[in-house]
Amino acid sequence: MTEKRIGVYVCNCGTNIANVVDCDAVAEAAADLPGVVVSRSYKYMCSNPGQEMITQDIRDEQLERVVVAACSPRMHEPTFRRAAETAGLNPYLVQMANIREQCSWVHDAGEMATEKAKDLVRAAVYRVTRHESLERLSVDMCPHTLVLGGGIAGMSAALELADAGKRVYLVERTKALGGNVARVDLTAPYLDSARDMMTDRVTRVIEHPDVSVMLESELEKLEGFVGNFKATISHHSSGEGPPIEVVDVGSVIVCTGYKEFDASRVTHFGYGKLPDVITSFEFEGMLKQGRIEMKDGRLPQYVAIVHCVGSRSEEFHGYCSRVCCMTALKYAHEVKSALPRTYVSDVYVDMHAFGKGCEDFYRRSAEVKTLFLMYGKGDHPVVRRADPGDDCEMLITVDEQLSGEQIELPADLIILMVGMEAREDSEQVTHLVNISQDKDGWFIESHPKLDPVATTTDGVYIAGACQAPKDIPDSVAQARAAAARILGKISRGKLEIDAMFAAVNEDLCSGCRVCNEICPYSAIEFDAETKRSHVISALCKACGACVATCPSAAIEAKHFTDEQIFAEIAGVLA
Amino acid sequence: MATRANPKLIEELEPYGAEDVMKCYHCGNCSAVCPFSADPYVFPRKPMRYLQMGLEDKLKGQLDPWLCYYCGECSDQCPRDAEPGETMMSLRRWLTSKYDWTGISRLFYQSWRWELGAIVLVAILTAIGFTLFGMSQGSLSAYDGPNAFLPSESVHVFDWVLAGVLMVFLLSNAARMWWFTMGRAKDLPTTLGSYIASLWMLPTHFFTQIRYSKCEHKGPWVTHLALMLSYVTMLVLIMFFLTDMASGPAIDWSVHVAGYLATAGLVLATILFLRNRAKKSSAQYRHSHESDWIFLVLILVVALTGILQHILHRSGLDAAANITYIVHLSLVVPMLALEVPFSKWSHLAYRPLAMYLAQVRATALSRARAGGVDPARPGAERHTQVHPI
Amino acid sequence: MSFEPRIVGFLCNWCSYSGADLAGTSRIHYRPNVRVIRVMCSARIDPTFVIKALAEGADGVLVCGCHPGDCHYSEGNYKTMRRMPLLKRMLEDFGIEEERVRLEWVSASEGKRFADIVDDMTERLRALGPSRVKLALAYDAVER
Amino acid sequence: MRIGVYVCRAGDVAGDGVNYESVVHYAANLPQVELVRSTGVMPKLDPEALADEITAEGVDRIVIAGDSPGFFKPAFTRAMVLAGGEPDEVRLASFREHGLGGDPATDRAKAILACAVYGVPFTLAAQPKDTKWNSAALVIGGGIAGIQAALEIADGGKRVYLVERSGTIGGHMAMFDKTFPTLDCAACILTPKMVAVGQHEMIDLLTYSEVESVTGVPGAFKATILRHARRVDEAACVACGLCSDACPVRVPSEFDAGIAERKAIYIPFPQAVPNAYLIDEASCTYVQTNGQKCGACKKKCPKDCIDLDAHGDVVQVEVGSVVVATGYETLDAGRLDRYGYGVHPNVLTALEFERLTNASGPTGGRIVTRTQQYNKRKKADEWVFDPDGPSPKSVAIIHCVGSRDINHNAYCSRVCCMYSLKFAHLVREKLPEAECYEFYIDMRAFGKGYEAFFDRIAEEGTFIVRGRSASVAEHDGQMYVKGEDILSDTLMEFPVDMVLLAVGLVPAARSDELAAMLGIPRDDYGWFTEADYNGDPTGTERGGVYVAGVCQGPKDIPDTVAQASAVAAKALEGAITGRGLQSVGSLTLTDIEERAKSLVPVS
Repeated sequence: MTEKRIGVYVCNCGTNIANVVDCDAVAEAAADLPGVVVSRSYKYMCSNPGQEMITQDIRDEQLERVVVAACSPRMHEPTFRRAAETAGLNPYLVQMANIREQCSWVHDAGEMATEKAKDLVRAAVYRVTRHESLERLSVDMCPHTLVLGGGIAGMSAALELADAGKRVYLVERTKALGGNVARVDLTAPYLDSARDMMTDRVTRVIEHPDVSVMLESELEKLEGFVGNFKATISHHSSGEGPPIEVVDVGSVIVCTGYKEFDASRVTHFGYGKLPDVITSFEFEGMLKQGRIEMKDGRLPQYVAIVHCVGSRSEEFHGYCSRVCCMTALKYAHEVKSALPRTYVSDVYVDMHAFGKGCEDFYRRSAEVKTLFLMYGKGDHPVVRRADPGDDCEMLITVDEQLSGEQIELPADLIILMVGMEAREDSEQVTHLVNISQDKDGWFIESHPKLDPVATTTDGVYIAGACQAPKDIPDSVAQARAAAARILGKISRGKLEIDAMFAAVNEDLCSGCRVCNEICPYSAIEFDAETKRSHVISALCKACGACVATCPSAAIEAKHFTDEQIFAEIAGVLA
Repeated sequence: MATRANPKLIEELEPYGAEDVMKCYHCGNCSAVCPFSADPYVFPRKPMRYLQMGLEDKLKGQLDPWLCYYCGECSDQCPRDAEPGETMMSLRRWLTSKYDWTGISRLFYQSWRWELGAIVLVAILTAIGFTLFGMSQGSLSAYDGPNAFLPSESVHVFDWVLAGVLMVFLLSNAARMWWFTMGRAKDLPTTLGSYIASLWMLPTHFFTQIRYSKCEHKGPWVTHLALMLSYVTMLVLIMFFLTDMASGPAIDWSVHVAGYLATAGLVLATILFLRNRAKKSSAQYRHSHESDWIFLVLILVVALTGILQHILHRSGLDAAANITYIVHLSLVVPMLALEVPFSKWSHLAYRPLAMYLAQVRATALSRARAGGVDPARPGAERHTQVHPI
Repeated sequence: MSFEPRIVGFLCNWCSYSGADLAGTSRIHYRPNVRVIRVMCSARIDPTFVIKALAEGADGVLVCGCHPGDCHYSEGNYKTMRRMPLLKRMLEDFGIEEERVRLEWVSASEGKRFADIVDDMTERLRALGPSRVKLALAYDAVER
Repeated sequence: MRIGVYVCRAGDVAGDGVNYESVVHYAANLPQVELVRSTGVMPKLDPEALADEITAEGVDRIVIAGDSPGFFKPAFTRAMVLAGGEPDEVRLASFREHGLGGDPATDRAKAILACAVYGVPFTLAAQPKDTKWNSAALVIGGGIAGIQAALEIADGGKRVYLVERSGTIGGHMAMFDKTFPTLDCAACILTPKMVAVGQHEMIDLLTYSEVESVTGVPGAFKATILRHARRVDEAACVACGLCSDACPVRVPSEFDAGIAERKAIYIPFPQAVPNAYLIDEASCTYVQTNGQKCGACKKKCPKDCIDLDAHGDVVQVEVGSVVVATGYETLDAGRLDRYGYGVHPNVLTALEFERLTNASGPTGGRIVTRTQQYNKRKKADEWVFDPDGPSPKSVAIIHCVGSRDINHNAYCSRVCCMYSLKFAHLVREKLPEAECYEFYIDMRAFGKGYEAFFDRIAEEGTFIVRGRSASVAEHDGQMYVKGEDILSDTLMEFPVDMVLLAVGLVPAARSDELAAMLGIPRDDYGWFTEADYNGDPTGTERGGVYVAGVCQGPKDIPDTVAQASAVAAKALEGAITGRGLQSVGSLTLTDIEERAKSLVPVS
């Protein structure tokens, strides 16, 4: 195998690497490796000058291969590939050695760390020598989108895309659009009408020529890949239309939302046992009906609102459900408005009034004389029946933190602010659209800060409360963000697919079809004529399972060939 | 044992001036900036918390409100305009009405009409009483001498009787204050020794109000002290030197000079206070309860009529002097009879007493803590098992 | 100077490699004896890789993949789970201590776990002493 | 149907430009309106009394109009039910929700009222006509929000003009060390995006520039952009730094939040994009003396790319959409004298600490206290961060500095709790011996993974004290933080060597001018007002102008990025279809009335 002209670039990452690894020594060592014609150490390879250094060398030194020893390839591989590309070098002829996350940041300064860095660089050099130029595939981008869930997030996303003239299939499991927001009367902190917003959205969605609303429907199967999905949707509604429908879509937005925490799982509030202990959603019902009453029809003299039911607790959910505090304050206002002579108390842990206008709202509810009692995180108030002679129905015992007293709070009506939790069908969704869940069941975004709406599966996005608890504005923003991603792709018409995929060498293929079975994406077809298998590149996700399985070593994983990996092994151990 | 919250109490307190306390979200800033707040008396936040939750007994048992001189630092820095200073003030009013077993104080604080009405009534009765008495004694045209309209000896006797009655009220209320704050607290290991050891605080704080000087701005302290000293001087003159005061027409400098100084002090101080309250010049003057106005105005007019009557007497206009004297007395009597035990005046007595008791209690607490138990920290009995339904 | 074992680690791109990266971003220190080779999925790890590594003089080989059920490619790690025991049995017949080859599940959020595994494995191998595989295996046995 | 209209104002909305009398009169003349009542500001409503009135008037739909009528709805709903009416028939006409003070204010109010009377959501009736749309977009502000928005739009193949006031994009995020709660380094996340912006063929990056004016209508805006004289050729400069070495002038570095110095010719930070130096004319001797003195840098420049006499120029661009992402500034801690910022050398603001603890900061990331040193140049003692200086033995972090305080910022700044916890982690990680205190009021750990982060910090041994400490004092060389430890019910004085002030966020300088220029309203605190709090959090009163990130209200990075992408959707819509909606202001009262009459909403 002929020797290639290789450039090695060792990044100091400011002091992140240089403090632990002797970068200059690494660069010098690399200089002596076969084929290496340039070897440099620099403060920030990722910076513009760093990248220019590389592109300059590629041109001046006619480099055929580039090795960058820096941070994790998950961080900057795209950056350096782009740099190589600008200098006319095929991006796949660049290899990174991860000497930061997996070396300088995890080892103490000294010989060992520097030696390890040298080994990793050597491995990269051996490997890159055996790299081949690869071409990205470009496939068509279907301009249609599948939106799962007809709540506020789903409808916002749908309208965003449809207004751009792109077809949307909006699949909703229930009989009606609206989701959880439709169960709400007013929204915090300005007490705007949720009903008006819903009417507006639902009307526009239903009347929009580019939105196909599919009620009482479910996604059964999602095949294909970004830009070219086939979605199988089943309609449960008895009546018009076929029970099963298959639509072509380029992208999928998952907006399946949340379900409220089941208050009966908590014993010490007496929910289900005491008639006048109700959940926030039950109270919304009362508000809509204009009847804030006790079960026996009397008006409550004392209303108590208990925060963090099922949230911020070790027993149930560790996380904060983000919207309950403001909703609770909203209830305080609403009770005071409907029943001016009623006393309202909020039993809370920390008042999460962080949103725009929320702190003002909090102050305002204090001004209308709401009594706030604070209990400790990890502790919980206890509800019991009041004794005969008390002027209330129930008593809430709280270890009140701000006074250090153990307080008995009178209550006639108790509202439990139930938190949000992942829907029980969300695991099923993850398998359908191939995304993952965190330990709480929320869908995982591809990056919490840089890509809060994308997922690890191209073309599948998440928006709204299915990613984590969220209020309406944040859900709408996410929904639009997802729409933006998709519009971006659509407006470019075509999509580039990574060139890393498997390929069958049909001369070696014995047609045993083991690979057909093994491929999780059924990307390998068996050709009855030639008695050989072949890979549908666009479907291949490059896991390489088939490569390792093929008894006759007939399959090659591009960019992860046996030869390349053997070279890498030899490199780290040489 | 859990304490029952009473969301209704705040409504009872509002007439006393506690209108903003519910705004407090307990950042703790006030207690930390207060120059008087120190272990074991951390306020204003803690009393405000008790008030928000309506823990009446806790509040009644508190000396903290009396340890506050209302310099206004807390209110100025409050992030939510919860007016901690004014809340302390309101609590003092409320406590005064709680100490008072007759219930009169409560009426006065809850409605200025009651207070004003009572003052007018007592004034009229006094006027009538003294006029009739005067007629029975001598002639209106004679101020002193054998035919005097109101012989100072008899007025003196009246003064002493009145003083006696007021003392009974004041002392019985003070006794209730002691009972609420100290007597009831069984777990408090107070000793007679500590009561005696701290006794010196009563006169000291009464006469110097030295704690007040810890405020950043000294002005209010000086004025307040001047007013109080003038008042006391006047009280002493009347209780012990009334005859010399009334004698004349020649000016007897040995006593009158004190009288002039006291009068000047009273007039200037009250005018200054009235001006500040009118202009709402700083935090402690921003909110004025009706009782504040009544008290100041009353003192002012008493001083003015007093000095007027004095001048008239010196200038030989006996009849006019006598009439003015009647007016003066009919203002003095309600001022003493109503303000001293039932209204704002009483803080003159309660505050030094509170500081004294606070000292005794603090000594007791430190002893208790040394012994491991801590009655000051209600936390002591927290975490008692509560049984779910 | 004590014996410093050399470990080759094959990590799947989605879980274990991110986990190793996380150990870095969280600055969780561990022994510098491991050399990581990234593959897209643990299912890509051909038994010959392991043999090659041992043959090239590695004292141990660490194979890490997503936890069962978490595989980015849905069931790649199950294949690995079946493959590795077979390989180990074979290697034992070659007289290679089974501790030298280790299969672990490390998720993207388990930086600490990865660090602990490396430390533990390093110490075990140190105790075990250098590998004699080079002699035990004919080099070209695995060359293709 | 008999309709009753009640005009109830929830707040004192003087100056909103709405003529309420005229609105009341208008209401009286709407079809089916039988009863109109004006209850004034903050009325104390008695549902029973209202019920009697409703029964008496036989009203079967109630419309509550006002700035925030929702505050009264429950009273009316109950009254309606008591009167035997339909609770659903209580409708809201919220002037604030739909652009209180929109132009013309009174007509807007009337239109909103009319829609409610007709039982049609205003947003549905007030759909502006669509118009031709220029596919290019102008993004104002080069922080993470601006960067994200620009990339989203440009990746859609549309032209973007990204205007940034300073010499580089990156904004505040570039200054940060780590980001909560994942603790990944900010630079690692941001630099790739910055580089991408610099390299993107669809993005025209205009740094060191400011928008002077924006004219035109949605879909066809003309923007005039003033490009300040950088005095260094952006393209030619290779950032070798020789010029800077030669420059004799030293001024506080903005990027290092003033805790380190830069030269008059400088590069904001090593990874700056564009990666070129620039001259700060305010401090440059040559510029200040009109070329009389200095000019050292020019002589040193090997590529001869410095033009000290260069002048700024003005460029005009035509765009369809404008994205406002101007971000924030931090509150001037000097305004709260009780914390002694500027008096005690070791009282730092959040940004100063970010730089101090940052590996690329002046101490290479070592957390040290300021020490007094003799400065030969200035011939005076000064307090400096010496990389080898002493580490603090105890650090206090004070939350809500100027936030949640009606004397300063009445609002919550949303990020301080979390970045304070992050600081605590960094302190404990770098100085395991040091004690660390957090003084807070409410621990607002609301986001994904935040609560877990909070728990982790607590486990790491940081003392988390409930109670915003009141003051920082110094006696005989030792700083003390005085505060009430509310949960343990005691006053405390903590001796500390370093105090970190979690200063709140305030709108960026000259937001007012920008708002006036673009015709978008701002709230009481100066943040740009979105078109509709829930329904349209990124749109504005002025169609075609969108807001993203903190300039709309404090928010953390994930929420900012989401918003930034969201605005891109709007811009792309116009760009793809070539058409978009005009502003609501383009509709007359009659337009809206007509549409409202004809509409039949689904619900």
